Amino acid sequence: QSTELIFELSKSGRRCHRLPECDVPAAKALGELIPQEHLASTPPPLPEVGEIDLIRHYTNLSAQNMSIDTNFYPLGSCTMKYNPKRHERLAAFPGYANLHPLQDDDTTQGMLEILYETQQFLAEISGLPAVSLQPAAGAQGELTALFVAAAYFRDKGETHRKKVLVPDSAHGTNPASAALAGFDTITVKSGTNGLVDLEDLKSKLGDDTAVFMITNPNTLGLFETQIKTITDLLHSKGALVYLDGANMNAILGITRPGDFGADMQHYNVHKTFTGPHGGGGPGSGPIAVRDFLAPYLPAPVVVKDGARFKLDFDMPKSIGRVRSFFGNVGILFRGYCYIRTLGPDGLKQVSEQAVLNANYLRARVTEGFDVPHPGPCMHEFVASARALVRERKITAKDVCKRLLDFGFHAPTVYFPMVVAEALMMEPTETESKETLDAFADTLLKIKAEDPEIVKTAPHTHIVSRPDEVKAAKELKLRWTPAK
Amino acid sequence: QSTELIFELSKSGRRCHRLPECDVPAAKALGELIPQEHLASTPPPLPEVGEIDLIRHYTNLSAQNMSIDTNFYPLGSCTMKYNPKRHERLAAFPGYANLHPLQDDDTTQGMLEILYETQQFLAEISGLPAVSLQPAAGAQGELTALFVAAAYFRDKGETHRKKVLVPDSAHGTNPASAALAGFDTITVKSGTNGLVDLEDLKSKLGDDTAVFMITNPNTLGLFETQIKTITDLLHSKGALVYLDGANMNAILGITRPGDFGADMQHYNVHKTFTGPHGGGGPGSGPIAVRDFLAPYLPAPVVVKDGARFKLDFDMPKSIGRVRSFFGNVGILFRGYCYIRTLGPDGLKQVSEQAVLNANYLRARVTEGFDVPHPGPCMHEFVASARALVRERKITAKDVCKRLLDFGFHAPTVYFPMVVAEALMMEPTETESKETLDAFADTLLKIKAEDPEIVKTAPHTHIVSRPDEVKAAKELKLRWTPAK
Amino acid sequence: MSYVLNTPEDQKAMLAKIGVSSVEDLFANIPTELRLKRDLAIPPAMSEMELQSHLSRLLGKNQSASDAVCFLGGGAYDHFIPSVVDTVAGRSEFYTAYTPYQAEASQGTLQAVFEYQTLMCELTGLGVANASLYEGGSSVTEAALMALGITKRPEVLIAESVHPEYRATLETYAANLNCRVRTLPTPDGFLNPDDVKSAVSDATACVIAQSPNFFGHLEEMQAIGDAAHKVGALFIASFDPVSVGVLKRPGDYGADIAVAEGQGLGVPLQYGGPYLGILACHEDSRFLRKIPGRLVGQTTDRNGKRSWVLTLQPREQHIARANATSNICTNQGLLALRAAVYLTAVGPQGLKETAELCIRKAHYAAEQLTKVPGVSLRFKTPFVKEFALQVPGDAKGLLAKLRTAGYHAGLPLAQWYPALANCITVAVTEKRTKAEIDGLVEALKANV
Amino acid sequence: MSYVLNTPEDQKAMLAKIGVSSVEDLFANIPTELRLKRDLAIPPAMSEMELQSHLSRLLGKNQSASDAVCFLGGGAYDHFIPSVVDTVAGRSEFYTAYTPYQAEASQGTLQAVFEYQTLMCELTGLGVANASLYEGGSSVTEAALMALGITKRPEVLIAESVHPEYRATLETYAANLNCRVRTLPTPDGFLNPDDVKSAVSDATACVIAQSPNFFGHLEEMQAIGDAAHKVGALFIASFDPVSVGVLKRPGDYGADIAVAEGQGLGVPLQYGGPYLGILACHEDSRFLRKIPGRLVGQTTDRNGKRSWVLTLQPREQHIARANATSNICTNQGLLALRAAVYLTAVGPQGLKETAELCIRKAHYAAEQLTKVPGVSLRFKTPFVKEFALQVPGDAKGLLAKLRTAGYHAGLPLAQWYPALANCITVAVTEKRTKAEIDGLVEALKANV
Repeated sequence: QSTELIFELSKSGRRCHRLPECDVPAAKALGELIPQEHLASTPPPLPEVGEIDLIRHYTNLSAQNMSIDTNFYPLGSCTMKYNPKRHERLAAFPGYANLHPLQDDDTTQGMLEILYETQQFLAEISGLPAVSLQPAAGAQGELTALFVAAAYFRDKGETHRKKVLVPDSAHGTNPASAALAGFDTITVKSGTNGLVDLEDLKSKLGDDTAVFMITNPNTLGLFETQIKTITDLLHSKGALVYLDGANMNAILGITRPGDFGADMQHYNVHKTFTGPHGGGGPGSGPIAVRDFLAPYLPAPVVVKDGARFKLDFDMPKSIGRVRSFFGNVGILFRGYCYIRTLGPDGLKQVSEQAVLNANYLRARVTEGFDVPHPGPCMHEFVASARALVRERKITAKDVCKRLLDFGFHAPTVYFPMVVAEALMMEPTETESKETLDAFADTLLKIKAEDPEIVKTAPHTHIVSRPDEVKAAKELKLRWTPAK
Repeated sequence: QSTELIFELSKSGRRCHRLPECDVPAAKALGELIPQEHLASTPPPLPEVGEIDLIRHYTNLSAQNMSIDTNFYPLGSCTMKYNPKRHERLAAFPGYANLHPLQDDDTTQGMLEILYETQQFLAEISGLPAVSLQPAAGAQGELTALFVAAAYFRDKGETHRKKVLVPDSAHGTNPASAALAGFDTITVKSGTNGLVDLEDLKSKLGDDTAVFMITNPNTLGLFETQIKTITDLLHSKGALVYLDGANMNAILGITRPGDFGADMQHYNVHKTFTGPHGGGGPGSGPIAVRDFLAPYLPAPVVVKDGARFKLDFDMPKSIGRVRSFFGNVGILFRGYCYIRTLGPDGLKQVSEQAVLNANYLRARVTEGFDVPHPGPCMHEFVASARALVRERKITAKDVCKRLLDFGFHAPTVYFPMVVAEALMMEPTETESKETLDAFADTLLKIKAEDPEIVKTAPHTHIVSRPDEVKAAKELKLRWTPAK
Repeated sequence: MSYVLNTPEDQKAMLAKIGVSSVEDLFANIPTELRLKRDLAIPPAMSEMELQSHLSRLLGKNQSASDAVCFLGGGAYDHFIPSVVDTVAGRSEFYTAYTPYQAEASQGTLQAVFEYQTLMCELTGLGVANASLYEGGSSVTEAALMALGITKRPEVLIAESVHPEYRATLETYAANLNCRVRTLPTPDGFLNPDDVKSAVSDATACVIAQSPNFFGHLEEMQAIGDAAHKVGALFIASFDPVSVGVLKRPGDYGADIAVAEGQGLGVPLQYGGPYLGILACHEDSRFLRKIPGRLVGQTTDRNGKRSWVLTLQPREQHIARANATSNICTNQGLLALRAAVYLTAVGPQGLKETAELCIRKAHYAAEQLTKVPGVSLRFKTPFVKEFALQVPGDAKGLLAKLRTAGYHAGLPLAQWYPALANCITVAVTEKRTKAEIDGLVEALKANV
Repeated sequence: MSYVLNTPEDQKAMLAKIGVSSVEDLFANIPTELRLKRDLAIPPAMSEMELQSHLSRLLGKNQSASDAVCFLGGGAYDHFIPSVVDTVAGRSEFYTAYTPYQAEASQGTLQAVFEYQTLMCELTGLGVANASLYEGGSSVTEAALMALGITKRPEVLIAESVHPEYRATLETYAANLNCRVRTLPTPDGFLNPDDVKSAVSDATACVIAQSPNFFGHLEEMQAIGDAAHKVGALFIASFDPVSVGVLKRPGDYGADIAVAEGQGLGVPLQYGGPYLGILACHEDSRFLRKIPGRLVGQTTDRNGKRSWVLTLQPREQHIARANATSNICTNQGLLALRAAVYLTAVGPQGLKETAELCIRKAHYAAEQLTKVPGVSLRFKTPFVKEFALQVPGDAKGLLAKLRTAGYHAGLPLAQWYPALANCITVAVTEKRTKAEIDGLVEALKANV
């Protein structure tokens, strides 16, 4: 199929969408309504194509993607679980899809009830009672939580707390968010067991520590067994513990961040609660915090006033807004549908089976690859292609590319950085044993393949190994017409 | 991707759809409500899969199809034009999708208005005033028209009219429908110019002739220039003329069957008026007839009674029903949307541009292929690969298979039978000059290719030249579990 | 407005290549006197926005099964359609493809139809199913035509309790052929096997019965079939594909050909069509030679790979022409796909639960409704998800009042069975809740 | 109920392979005292049918823009969404894919984003656009952070007529950084360029203005930008992407960074999100080093074939960590796709006509509404599709009455601008018909 850009398909005079005739009096020239100085001489040079061109172009483009609906997608740390189709049907109901964000609460009582319950569900699942649904994504959730922490310390007069501690295995968003919230980031080392090095943590912890950001289970897929010791330690210094909730899929109904000492956490509703990832977004990153942090949350939150729900803006200590309007409601809505579908048993089953699948896949993968940290793992694990590099000059990246040829999306590669040639795999609970076996069999097969085939893979996709260096050097970020 | 059958993915205990608990009293065993003798011991052995299995299976299956939305589909006689997306959105509106066929007319006034207008539009476009929307497909439309003709002749006491004349270039449904309506079929020859051989027609026409079934433009894409002479001739013998409306896309707003002497015609709403073809159906085959045939149409039709619309069953001479319920309303609904979108100018433009596209493609194709009949053609034309067989041992079928490798669906092949090695091409008005050129360039390129490559094509599809003889000989029409 | 792509420049270049000077020249073969000299008298073009408003307004005049609680049946049922069905049927590679004549470019459709055929065999307990027909009435009719062809006998016997519109369809087709259709009366709401025994003869090609029948009640299918077989006639069973989640299948009680309306398997009500005609029969060469419509068969490609093609095409009209087994060209491909996805989604357990919920709710409804004074079950035989009620007074008037109260309460039977003047059928699917049933009962109480 | 596939037999086999005896064993690393000893207190599971009924009931309590005629704006507009937008965004290969880190498996998404970036350049008249941000407020905020980084100056000036929620967002972010935000008052509904001239200094990193502004009225963007540039500050323009069908683009009047809420480009209202943050800027290495979010770049693959990849990733958080230009990880990929399809569907002529229809209808509405006694335009400056009205008496009470009459008539401004106590903004898109506008006028007459 064609890989022409839509601009290259354009021909002057073709049209897809048409507008009705103007039905209000249109005797006046536009220049009489809008002063000429504001008017452009021509509209922007958008492409001109027919409806069939548009549909063929994008339909054929879509076929160039791997996706959950077409392939196993064991991308570690991304929780690529199945996205239920019922959510898409329900989110298209006009009573939701056509709801304006600034309508009066009297006209949105159904919506507010859904959002109120969503707040309650997220509070219950985390064990942290106060929830803000406003953050648009996980990274913004983290940032919002740090804003809350900063506001809390300012309010307490502890503005000297300028440091945020982050394990070396953390997601990059953690230090980036800390910086954006005005904190200095201090990295805490992991031990050889993959867990936080308690001694290193102690050595870096001080009266200037504001927050410790911890991912638990961590990015190696390991539960931080000393988590209570760690959180107690932080609290003893008056600091707060922030939980990166990216890995909540491992612990739903099993253990709660609030119960193991976290003061704040975010959720990735698009990971744990099946908002579709959309090729990179939208996400939704609500946060849950302890009671004493509730006053600082972004406004508004949904409250229940008798039988009536309303948006509460009356939060004088609030950090303010982190975005316009209520939040990424479309994703929250799907999360609500998911939680209502599963109920308490279903949610717990999610984590149990996600962990079972990960351990099974781990057992299969260890037949041919190093997995540096001891099991059992939680919902994901990190293998290493170190030996393969040494013995056969095949890198983790090569393995990933070759997997594509067999119809499997690649694992997350070269993350976390504490493992050389890392291959991070998260199968999720929605995959079957058959799929895990087919994937593991393929991994083992690739290991034994002619290295040349592996190093030049993929061979069955529309492109193979695009040159990233060239992309960055000869920067071309938009199409321009040929002269 | 996997080509496993859904049955092969089944594992006992897996489930996709779940039902709610029973909310009415369920104390009694089922056998107390339904006598045991009627009950099965187990439900049918349907496949057991999870939702992700189901979605991946069918999504990946869909990718094994060519379709209008992904490829140029110049299948002659099938009018594979673009299917507007707005129709799909509108047909899903609950006010239509959830309408029960046996609701009282008081609750379906909007629907009846749409159907009433559709009847009127089809009458106007054909120049034949009485319309039945009941037939489910073109073939059933033909048959219904022949039932109407038979009823008419019975009513007139002319039961000796047992013969239906059909040109040798006609669609196979014509003689098949004639036989099913109890008529004997007589074939009329085409002349070397591709048109009905008037002398042959005269020689076969007699007092026993009931109906002449003519396709105009005919299946060679030619307008029967002597159509008026032909229809006058038939009428002079007291016979009726039936128009096969498969090729209406060539003459919308340009000439009308009623005006050139047809007494009855069917429409393929899924061809001319963009009902999606659905991988082979559903179609919709309404018929339009002259006033004197109206009493024989299937009941009910929609009538307007003051401001109210109603289904009229009071048609004592009606042939009866040809199916249950009103008709393939979903396709009629899309046809209605299409006609309302285009209006009179748009419809005429359809035929003008369909004919322009066909003639342009014809001109391009004649650069390398015989086109036995002189131009201009109407909306389609028939080329021949005769010379290619002779010179390079490449058949029409080989050319078709090789086209698939280049992302083009094949033309209709070996039809009509009056042209050897026929390649019948209908580009439709919704394709661009660029697409026609790319297709013609490819055809010419294939002509010059290494015959071995062409004769073993396709090379880029999931399968290549399935063995049809084996399929028919070792008949396997269903999956059976391995022992 | 149209979906045309050619710009004026394109047209100029194309005309030049063709060698004519205007589009008008291309129509030179149509004699001037036959040309339409005016615009078509249809309303002017509408933009998408206008069309959408226009249809919202028109459809807003309907009171659909989303606007009132639906207890209507009569061959079309308000069953729940899982979202996965819409998702799959909405793949444009399925719905914008044509008949799979080019097998290599159509393996998706072909495999889906092969799976559909298999699923229909599993639902019916028979060996072969075709790729679908238009709807229930076509299935009954085509099955009868098959039987006439197979047995070479002239008479079709059909129970009066078969869907009246299926019977009407059969009669229309039969009117033009050398055969006769006799309707066997069912005054008590079922076909008495003894009546079948006395009606059959060696002229009988087939006996057609439906269970659950048009009233929703069960027939003694085994006995009816036995009576047919005794004289060498075929037994054609019209059945409800959802009901076989718990009921015996046509193949289990001896049907030779099973037919059904497949709408209940994931097809929207959409005012009666497109629906899905199911037809399955014995795997027997006598039957295979006469089976109408398309068939997909398994084979291997030139590399030995399993693949699928349309097969036994010599039966079909585009090859056999006047000698075809049927004039059918299109199947209902997209609806067959919906049915396949539906059955895959529900699985054996889900079909069983669906059927059982229907039965339980229908019986609860019958129990509660017949407590209303003057309301009684019209027939004594067992029923599944639909049943016939005798109501006091004018049934049509009563139903109109119940519509005002928000209920599509049932179908007045008199239009098809004049003898059943004040009777209605009430259908109860798994979608109906206890609250909705209780609501109907209250509304009925208030209006009788 | 869950979407889990493992059967009890699967689980047994898997546990055996792992070498543990129960799933519970896999959680051994979670100390017992940290385990939740009870079920989560959330409601029990629901089947799809129940969930659908439940949500139908809840959503039925809302009075959406389908239930009442919508004249609400304030940064989210009831524009028409062509069906092709839903069709493309409904392709599951798009919506169930992840961030395109594996380029070969993601060319569909990558090419679509590259096209989106190009379209944003065309809409803004600037050289570079990113792959999108969360929404309008994030775009304003990230643009301000860019300006702070580029100019290394500490002060952001922002007009009071910029969307108040964008300003609030900026203030939240700024509160934790070494910078200050000053709001320039707009008592007459627009930012006076003279006020900008007096406010700017060599501490000014940027001036942010919005046109059409929150009231729907136009600003003198060229003059505001000139004033900013005079002191070496950047000029950040927040614009309406639909309006540039007829209005000058940010690049045309000298903006250095253009930002917008992209909801109007084919994104449903859906109660405020997900929406689409647009950000474009000069193609200049100073800007490129600081641009936040993802970028897709063109390159060639190992066979020389044109292809697309995520590029300049060293700016981003997953590589730069604490030194990243922004903490943003997700873009709004699916919404960027919607915007790209929308703009491709409307094309230049369609965008122009849409913008013009909005303008004409808004002016007609303003003309008719201000004929109602006591109702007047609050500001004198030109407006586009939205305008501020002074109404007699209590604005909120009046709006409530109009809702009862079937109109979402406007937004009460006092919640954001206490000085505008009895003022509302009324937005009129191309979807509003003359009949709807006239209806609102009548309803207003009846209620003032």
